[in-house]
Amino acid sequence: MTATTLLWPIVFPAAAAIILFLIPSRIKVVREVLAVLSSLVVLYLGFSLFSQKNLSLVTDWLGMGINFDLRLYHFSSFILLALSGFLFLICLYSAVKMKDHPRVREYYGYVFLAAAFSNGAVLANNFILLVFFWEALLITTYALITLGLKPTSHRTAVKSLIIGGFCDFSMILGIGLLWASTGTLTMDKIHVEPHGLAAAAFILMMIGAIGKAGAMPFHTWIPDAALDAPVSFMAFMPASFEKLLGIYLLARITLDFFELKVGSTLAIILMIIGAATIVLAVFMALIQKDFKKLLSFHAVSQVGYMILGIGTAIPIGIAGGIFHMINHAMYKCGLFLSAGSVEHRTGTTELKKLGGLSREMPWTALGFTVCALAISGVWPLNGFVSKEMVFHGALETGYPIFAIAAWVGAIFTFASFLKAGHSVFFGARSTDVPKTKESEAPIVLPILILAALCITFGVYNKLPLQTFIQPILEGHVEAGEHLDFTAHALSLFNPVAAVSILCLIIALGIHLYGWNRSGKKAYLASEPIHQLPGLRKLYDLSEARFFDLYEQGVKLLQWLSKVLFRFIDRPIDYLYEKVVTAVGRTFTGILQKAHNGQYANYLAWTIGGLVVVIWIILQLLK
Amino acid sequence: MKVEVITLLTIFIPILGSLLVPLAGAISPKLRSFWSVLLGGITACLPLTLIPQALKGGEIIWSKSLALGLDFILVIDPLSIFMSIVSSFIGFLIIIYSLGYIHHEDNQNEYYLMVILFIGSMMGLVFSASLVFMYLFWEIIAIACWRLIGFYRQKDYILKADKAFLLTFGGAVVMLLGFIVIYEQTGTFNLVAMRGVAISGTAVLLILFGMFSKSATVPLHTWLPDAGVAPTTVTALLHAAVLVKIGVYAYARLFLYTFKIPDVWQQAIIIMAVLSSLIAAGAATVENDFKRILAYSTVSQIGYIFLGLSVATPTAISGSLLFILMHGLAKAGLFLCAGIVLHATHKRDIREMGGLIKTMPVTAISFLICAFSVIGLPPLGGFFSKLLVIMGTVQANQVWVAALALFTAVLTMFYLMRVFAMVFLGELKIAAPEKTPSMVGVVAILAVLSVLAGLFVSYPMKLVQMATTHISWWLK
Amino acid sequence: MSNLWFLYLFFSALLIFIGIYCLLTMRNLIKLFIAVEIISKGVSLAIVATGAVKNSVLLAQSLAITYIVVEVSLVATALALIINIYKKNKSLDVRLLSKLKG
Amino acid sequence: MVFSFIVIPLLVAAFLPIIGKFSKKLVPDVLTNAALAFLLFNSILLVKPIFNQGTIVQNVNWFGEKVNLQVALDGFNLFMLFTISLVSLCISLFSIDYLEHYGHKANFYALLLVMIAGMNGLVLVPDLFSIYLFLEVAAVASYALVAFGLGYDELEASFKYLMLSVVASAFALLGITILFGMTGSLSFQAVAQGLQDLNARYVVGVCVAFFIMGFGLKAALVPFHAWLPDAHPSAPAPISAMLSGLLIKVSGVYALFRIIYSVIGMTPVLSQVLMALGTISMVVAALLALGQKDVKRMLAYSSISQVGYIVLGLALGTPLGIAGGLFHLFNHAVAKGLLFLNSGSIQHITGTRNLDELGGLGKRVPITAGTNLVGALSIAGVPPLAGFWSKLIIVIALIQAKQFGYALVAILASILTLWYYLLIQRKAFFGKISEKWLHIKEAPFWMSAANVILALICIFVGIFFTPVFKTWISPAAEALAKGIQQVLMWGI
Amino acid sequence: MVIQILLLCGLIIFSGLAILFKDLLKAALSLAVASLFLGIIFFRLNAPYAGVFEISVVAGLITVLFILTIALTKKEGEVEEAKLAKVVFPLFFILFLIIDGLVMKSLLQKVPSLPSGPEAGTFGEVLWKQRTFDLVAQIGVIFAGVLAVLALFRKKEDDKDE
Repeated sequence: MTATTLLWPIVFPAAAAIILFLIPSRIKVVREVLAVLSSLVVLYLGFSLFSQKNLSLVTDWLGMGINFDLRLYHFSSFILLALSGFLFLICLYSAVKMKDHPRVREYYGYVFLAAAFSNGAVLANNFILLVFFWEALLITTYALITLGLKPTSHRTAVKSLIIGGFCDFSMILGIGLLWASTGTLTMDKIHVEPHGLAAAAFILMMIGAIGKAGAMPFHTWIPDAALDAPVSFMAFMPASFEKLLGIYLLARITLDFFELKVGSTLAIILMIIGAATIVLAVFMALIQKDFKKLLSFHAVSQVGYMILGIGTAIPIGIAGGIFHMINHAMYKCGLFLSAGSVEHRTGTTELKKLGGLSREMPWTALGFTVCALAISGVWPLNGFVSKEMVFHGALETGYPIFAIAAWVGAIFTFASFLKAGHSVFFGARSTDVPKTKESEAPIVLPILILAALCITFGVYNKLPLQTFIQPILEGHVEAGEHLDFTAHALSLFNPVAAVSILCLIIALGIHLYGWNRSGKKAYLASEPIHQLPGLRKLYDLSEARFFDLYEQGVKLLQWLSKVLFRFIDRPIDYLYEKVVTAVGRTFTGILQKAHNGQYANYLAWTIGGLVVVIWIILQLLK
Repeated sequence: MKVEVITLLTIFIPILGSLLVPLAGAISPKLRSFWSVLLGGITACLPLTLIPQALKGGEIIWSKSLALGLDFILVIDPLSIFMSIVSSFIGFLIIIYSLGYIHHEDNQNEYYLMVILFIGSMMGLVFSASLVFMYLFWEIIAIACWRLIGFYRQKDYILKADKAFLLTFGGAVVMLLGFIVIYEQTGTFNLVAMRGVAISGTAVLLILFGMFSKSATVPLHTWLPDAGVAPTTVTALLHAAVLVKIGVYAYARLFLYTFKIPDVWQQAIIIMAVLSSLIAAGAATVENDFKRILAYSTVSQIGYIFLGLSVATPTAISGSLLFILMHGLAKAGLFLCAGIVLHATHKRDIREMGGLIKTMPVTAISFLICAFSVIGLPPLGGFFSKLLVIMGTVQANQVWVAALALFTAVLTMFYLMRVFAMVFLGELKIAAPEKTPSMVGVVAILAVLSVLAGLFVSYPMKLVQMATTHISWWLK
Repeated sequence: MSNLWFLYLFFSALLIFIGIYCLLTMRNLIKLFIAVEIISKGVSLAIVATGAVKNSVLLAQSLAITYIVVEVSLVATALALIINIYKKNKSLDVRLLSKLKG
Repeated sequence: MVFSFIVIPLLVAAFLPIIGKFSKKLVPDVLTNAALAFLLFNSILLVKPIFNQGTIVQNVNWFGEKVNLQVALDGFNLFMLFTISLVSLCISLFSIDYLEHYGHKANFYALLLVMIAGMNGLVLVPDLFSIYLFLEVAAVASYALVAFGLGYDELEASFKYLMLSVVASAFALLGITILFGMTGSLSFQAVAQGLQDLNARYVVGVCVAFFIMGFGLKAALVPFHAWLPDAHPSAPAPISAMLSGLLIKVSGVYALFRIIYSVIGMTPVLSQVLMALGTISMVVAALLALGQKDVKRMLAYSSISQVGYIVLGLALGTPLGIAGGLFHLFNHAVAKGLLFLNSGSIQHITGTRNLDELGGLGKRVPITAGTNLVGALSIAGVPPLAGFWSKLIIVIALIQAKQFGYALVAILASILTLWYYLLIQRKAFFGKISEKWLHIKEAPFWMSAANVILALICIFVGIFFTPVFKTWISPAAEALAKGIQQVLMWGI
Repeated sequence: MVIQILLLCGLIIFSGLAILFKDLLKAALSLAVASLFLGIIFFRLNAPYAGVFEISVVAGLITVLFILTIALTKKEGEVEEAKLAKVVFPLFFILFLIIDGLVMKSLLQKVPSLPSGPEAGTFGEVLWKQRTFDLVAQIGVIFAGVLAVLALFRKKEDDKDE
């Protein structure tokens, strides 16, 4: 295998995108088949590259140290493999789910383009190249959201674009600072201590990374997109691809580019962001009445764990964060897909209208249940493992508050999934939806695959931890530090795990209490918390998007624009249009008045002029 | 052919040929169209033959001595070749677009005459290495613009044309004063001979008047939004491709390639540029007139170009030069899209439009692509230029300026998406079909070029690199 | 010798003053032109006196005669103008001649 | 050969009234134009000798005896002669069609020729008193020509013009008399020589003040300008062109600066005063022009403003400044001649000169509109037209002399200039055509021809400015610049 | 010398009267008398030809022209002059007289002039040989005057648009 092979994961999906885009809308089956086949090819590429560690391709691009520089090593090959896996699952799923979509042509085009850009971003070994692919994803995200075809789709798409743009521009600034201070753009040559400007660079680049991952406060487009975008998009981008990319970059920032010290200010900032994201998003998720929206808030909340884990800067925490990333991608993808499956059959995702679908859609229900338990951190699923690692990491930093926040998150995660599962698949059969049946195999299959993976990664956690995660951390730990996290990862018998299990029990209690209080209506199980006096107000405000930084930011932008326009631009124009003219006209008017046509007047000027000239000349001659 | 001959032909074929346009028009409109396209085509092709020379680097000087030392001097170097290629090519596209856009209006003779004269003078300006002749071509362009802005002959349109002419003329004569101050210091108008001369702050200030007024930079920018009364082809030509780049080019030619300016002024220009960018972006967000928004957007983007040139790191300079190309393509595309929309709906207020994507899909997609390019999203061309400018700015330790510039980029995204949403999405208010193929075709070509320029950015970048190393010779 | 020159210049200045005073204050067109005549008298007095004082009276004489010819020409033109104005205006008031202004 | 410039016009003028009895139009047309064409030809023929020798001295033998008709022709004279011949030929061409209105062509031409003879004489004579006399020749003819239409405006304007310029020239003559009294002679050389030997700076200062008033009134420097905006617009268009294009420059600027450079000598004091006057004229008149509704009145104010430029350049006293001033003099003569003729075309076409009534004529009368544009842009100093170069040279000269303030004002005034010319363009030509003028026709052949010739000159001088500058302007400027060294600097 | 001064005073007085007379005819006649005085002054200054010209042309011809004009415009030629103008005239006159006197006195002996020898030749020689250009110009001026009068008094019927 030569270095040019590295181009394939980028070029092939891009070419596939173009071909799929060019197939006329009339032709039906060919497109789906081609798409699945292409994704299989990509998956193959992923596997084959995974087996090839350490390849790199450097060619001249823009000059000035901006090279077209691709590098494959253990971390990127791992992410590449994960990405291609998800691409395959999504294609499989979309083959049925999206086949009647009016703009299906564009859909596949964007999906494969996104895959190409993501692969490029992962492989890039030059910051500019990274930004190129990274930011290009904004366009595919934008385009895919508009495919939701809802009236508000475009608004949400723009929202994602602007938020993403903001984050990416921050990253660009950070990269600029890094470039200015190190003089190179090659990623594997950079390793600096985050002091002074470098610290600013760290924060700016971090914003780019967590913005892509969808952490607070850059998450607000995701819940909107849950309703406005196609559900496969939700599984595709926010649930899997963007998390993989964002956390990948965050990990690289903290591990490679900067020397992040345990408990340093920057680490604490990261942890605060992580903890806040966990808690706040989960509280929002808890009260949602829409299946997809609920999931979307969890997609945000879980990012918190990853950031928290990485922010600990302790090997186990970092490993937990990264492991959580891949785990989350799996189960959240599975969850969205199962929500999509429900929507596919019933046409709705409102919790209120659904209920008791487990009998008609058993496989979907099974997949959902596994994934939901995984996300809630139930032993022995993968979510449990990664969360435990994060808890350990957080405790080791000496700031137990972050662990507590994570546990609080765990409580309400489980509570909200109990509510969701209860109201969708279990409980009484709802009368609002007609009788239905299980979705087609291409829809169910990905869900089940993901569920199976969740179990596998949980039970055989050694496998992923040793194959994927450990190599990443090698070289970043001090000599002698053990890298075998499996030892206490799956152990139920330590205090940390005990607290986690306690949390699950509390969550169960909360759900049952709420369910009882709300007249055995599962979808109202969160109402007692929703209606708590202090919280109620906050919830209302956040429903009104008061806490949405984007909405406030847009208001600010509009206000600022008005100020700039009214108080700078218009006055300048007024100066030219009115003031200059008026001054001119005033002088002209005075002079014209003076020319009154009277001969004596004119003669007086002449004689007066003579006198003045004589006087001046005589004065000057003195 | 020798390089000098090609250059002279590039300048004088369109200038002299334009004078024959009315004659051709008197014979038949077909002949006129043919003649105009031919002239445009020749002008677009000739500079392409200079590319090998540009890639070779170095410069060729040709001069003809005239009275009082006001010599006519041409400089053929990568910078001038790059500028000439960009301007003449976009000019050519606009002539083609005009065939459809303008074909049932009055005064077509004058229109084509002025457009081609404009392009020819632009070539002259770009290749001139004498301050006086730069100014001379500068003003010929102003005359052409004035006639073109007032093309529709409405009373208030002509007022705007006069405003534009007066403001740019005013700026330019003040600039001329600056040139003369320099002449007084050095005793020559020859730019090549003056290389490396340190000039006074007064001269810089005076010259800036000219550059800022021509390139519509705050606070001398307000003529540009008003000039939107011109036919859209003209605004595209004026705003996007050529006219506003003149000031920028002059900056590169004078303040980078030739003179050394005081540091205080350099810093001041940096700040003015970024503020201009921000203010115009703000105005663009508030405006509701389609073309005015685009015009303000131009003002805003020009701020970036000035920013890149004024921070004067190689990265930023090459970013700015690339910006000239990318912004030229994308903004011309945006304006021409606007032209199609306005031509079809006869409305200018975006609040009265909506849902046009249904009736004019190609236009809408082209608009979106060009808008993304202007915003600076990859893989479109605009990404690289903006990125390099920002990077260069950071390299020059102007972190806050870079941050402000990026903030402006967010604002840009905001208002351009607003325009797109209001014009092309939502409820269909006026069902207007797309017009002639030549118009839609040109728009589509520009959109495709924006994409290609991004994907194959390394090719124009080679030229830009040559130009950058050429003009930043003092870095060695 | 030159004292004498200043005596004549003194008187010619007086004549010019009288003329200008009249031009500035009077309103009748003919009166105004009489004032012009007075001024030109002042000038021709100065010319001749200068010549006489500076020993070049022959030259001064020829200048004065030439000047008188010019004067006649002017008078003819001016009076023709005045008559024409009178025909249009039915008045000789100079204040009425202010249609052109601004 | 040189005398033909005075004699031929006078001779033709003498015969014209008689011929006019027999042939009302054709013969006067042909005769006048032929005479003027001959003069132009003549002036071109003189270029080479002047270029080679610098000065030509010619004498005339009158009845076998040598009389004082000695002419010393230098670059400056020749340049003025050429300008006069060129512009006046175009003007007389224009008159062929334009004068159909007025009738009495023969009389008109005769007066025109007398005026031209007066100007040529003024330019040729090297004698103070003769300058005054020829000035009066041109002036008397111009009074009559201004009033030629015999309308109310014409008479009023002519009367004010006459009464003001009579006073002014009386003062000029008084100044001449005083110089005569001090030096005992009148010829330039002798007076200059005499002044060198005397130390009489105060008296000479007063004399210069008289000249500034006397000739400045002819040149219409503010505050001596008041007659011009009345007289120039009222006259028939060719005469307006003549007055604005030539008379104010010959009897005002030429006379003043000839005396200053060749007799008194340019000193810093004078330079300061004249530059101040020039600048004031420039600005004040430009502002006044902004407020005008009448095309010709606006042009008249513009003349004052441009004379300000010329004076500014000439008064600067550096060789480059002189060259710029002279070049601007020529360019302004051509362009302003063009614009006044053009306004005549407008009046001929539409019957009005009021800008508020005009509108959008450009579409129907492209030649008139185009030539007007060329003239306007040339005067405003927009490249590549002729006016640009002259203003450029003036400003360069100002900067070289460290007169930054004046340079700035000159530059800003050119913006004002463009502003009011754009006003004409906007209100008269550029714009939607109003109903009223839908059926107008382009001006007759000779009118258009004259316009086109002058416009072409504006363009060609702009493009081929080097040969023009080298042939005409440099020798003239050199001739004047000699005055800087030649003459004693009194009162430094 | 005394006679000369008296004559000059007469010149001033009649000039003053010429502007002060309300009746234009009297004013014109005063002007003629002033010209007469001037002519005599010329005569006494050894300038006989100038004197003759002054008396015959100015006092004669020009006065005739004035009287003709006055006659032609008699009907409505009355113009109410400002009262103040005549009243304050003496005041200004005396003021100017004093200033004039002071200026001239201060100039006495101050103004240098070149010494000049006696003039050679006769009046005719001077006029014809030295001032030939003036003669040409005189012809021009006369032409101009004549043509001007012709133009201003041309017959109306020839005018097309008038």
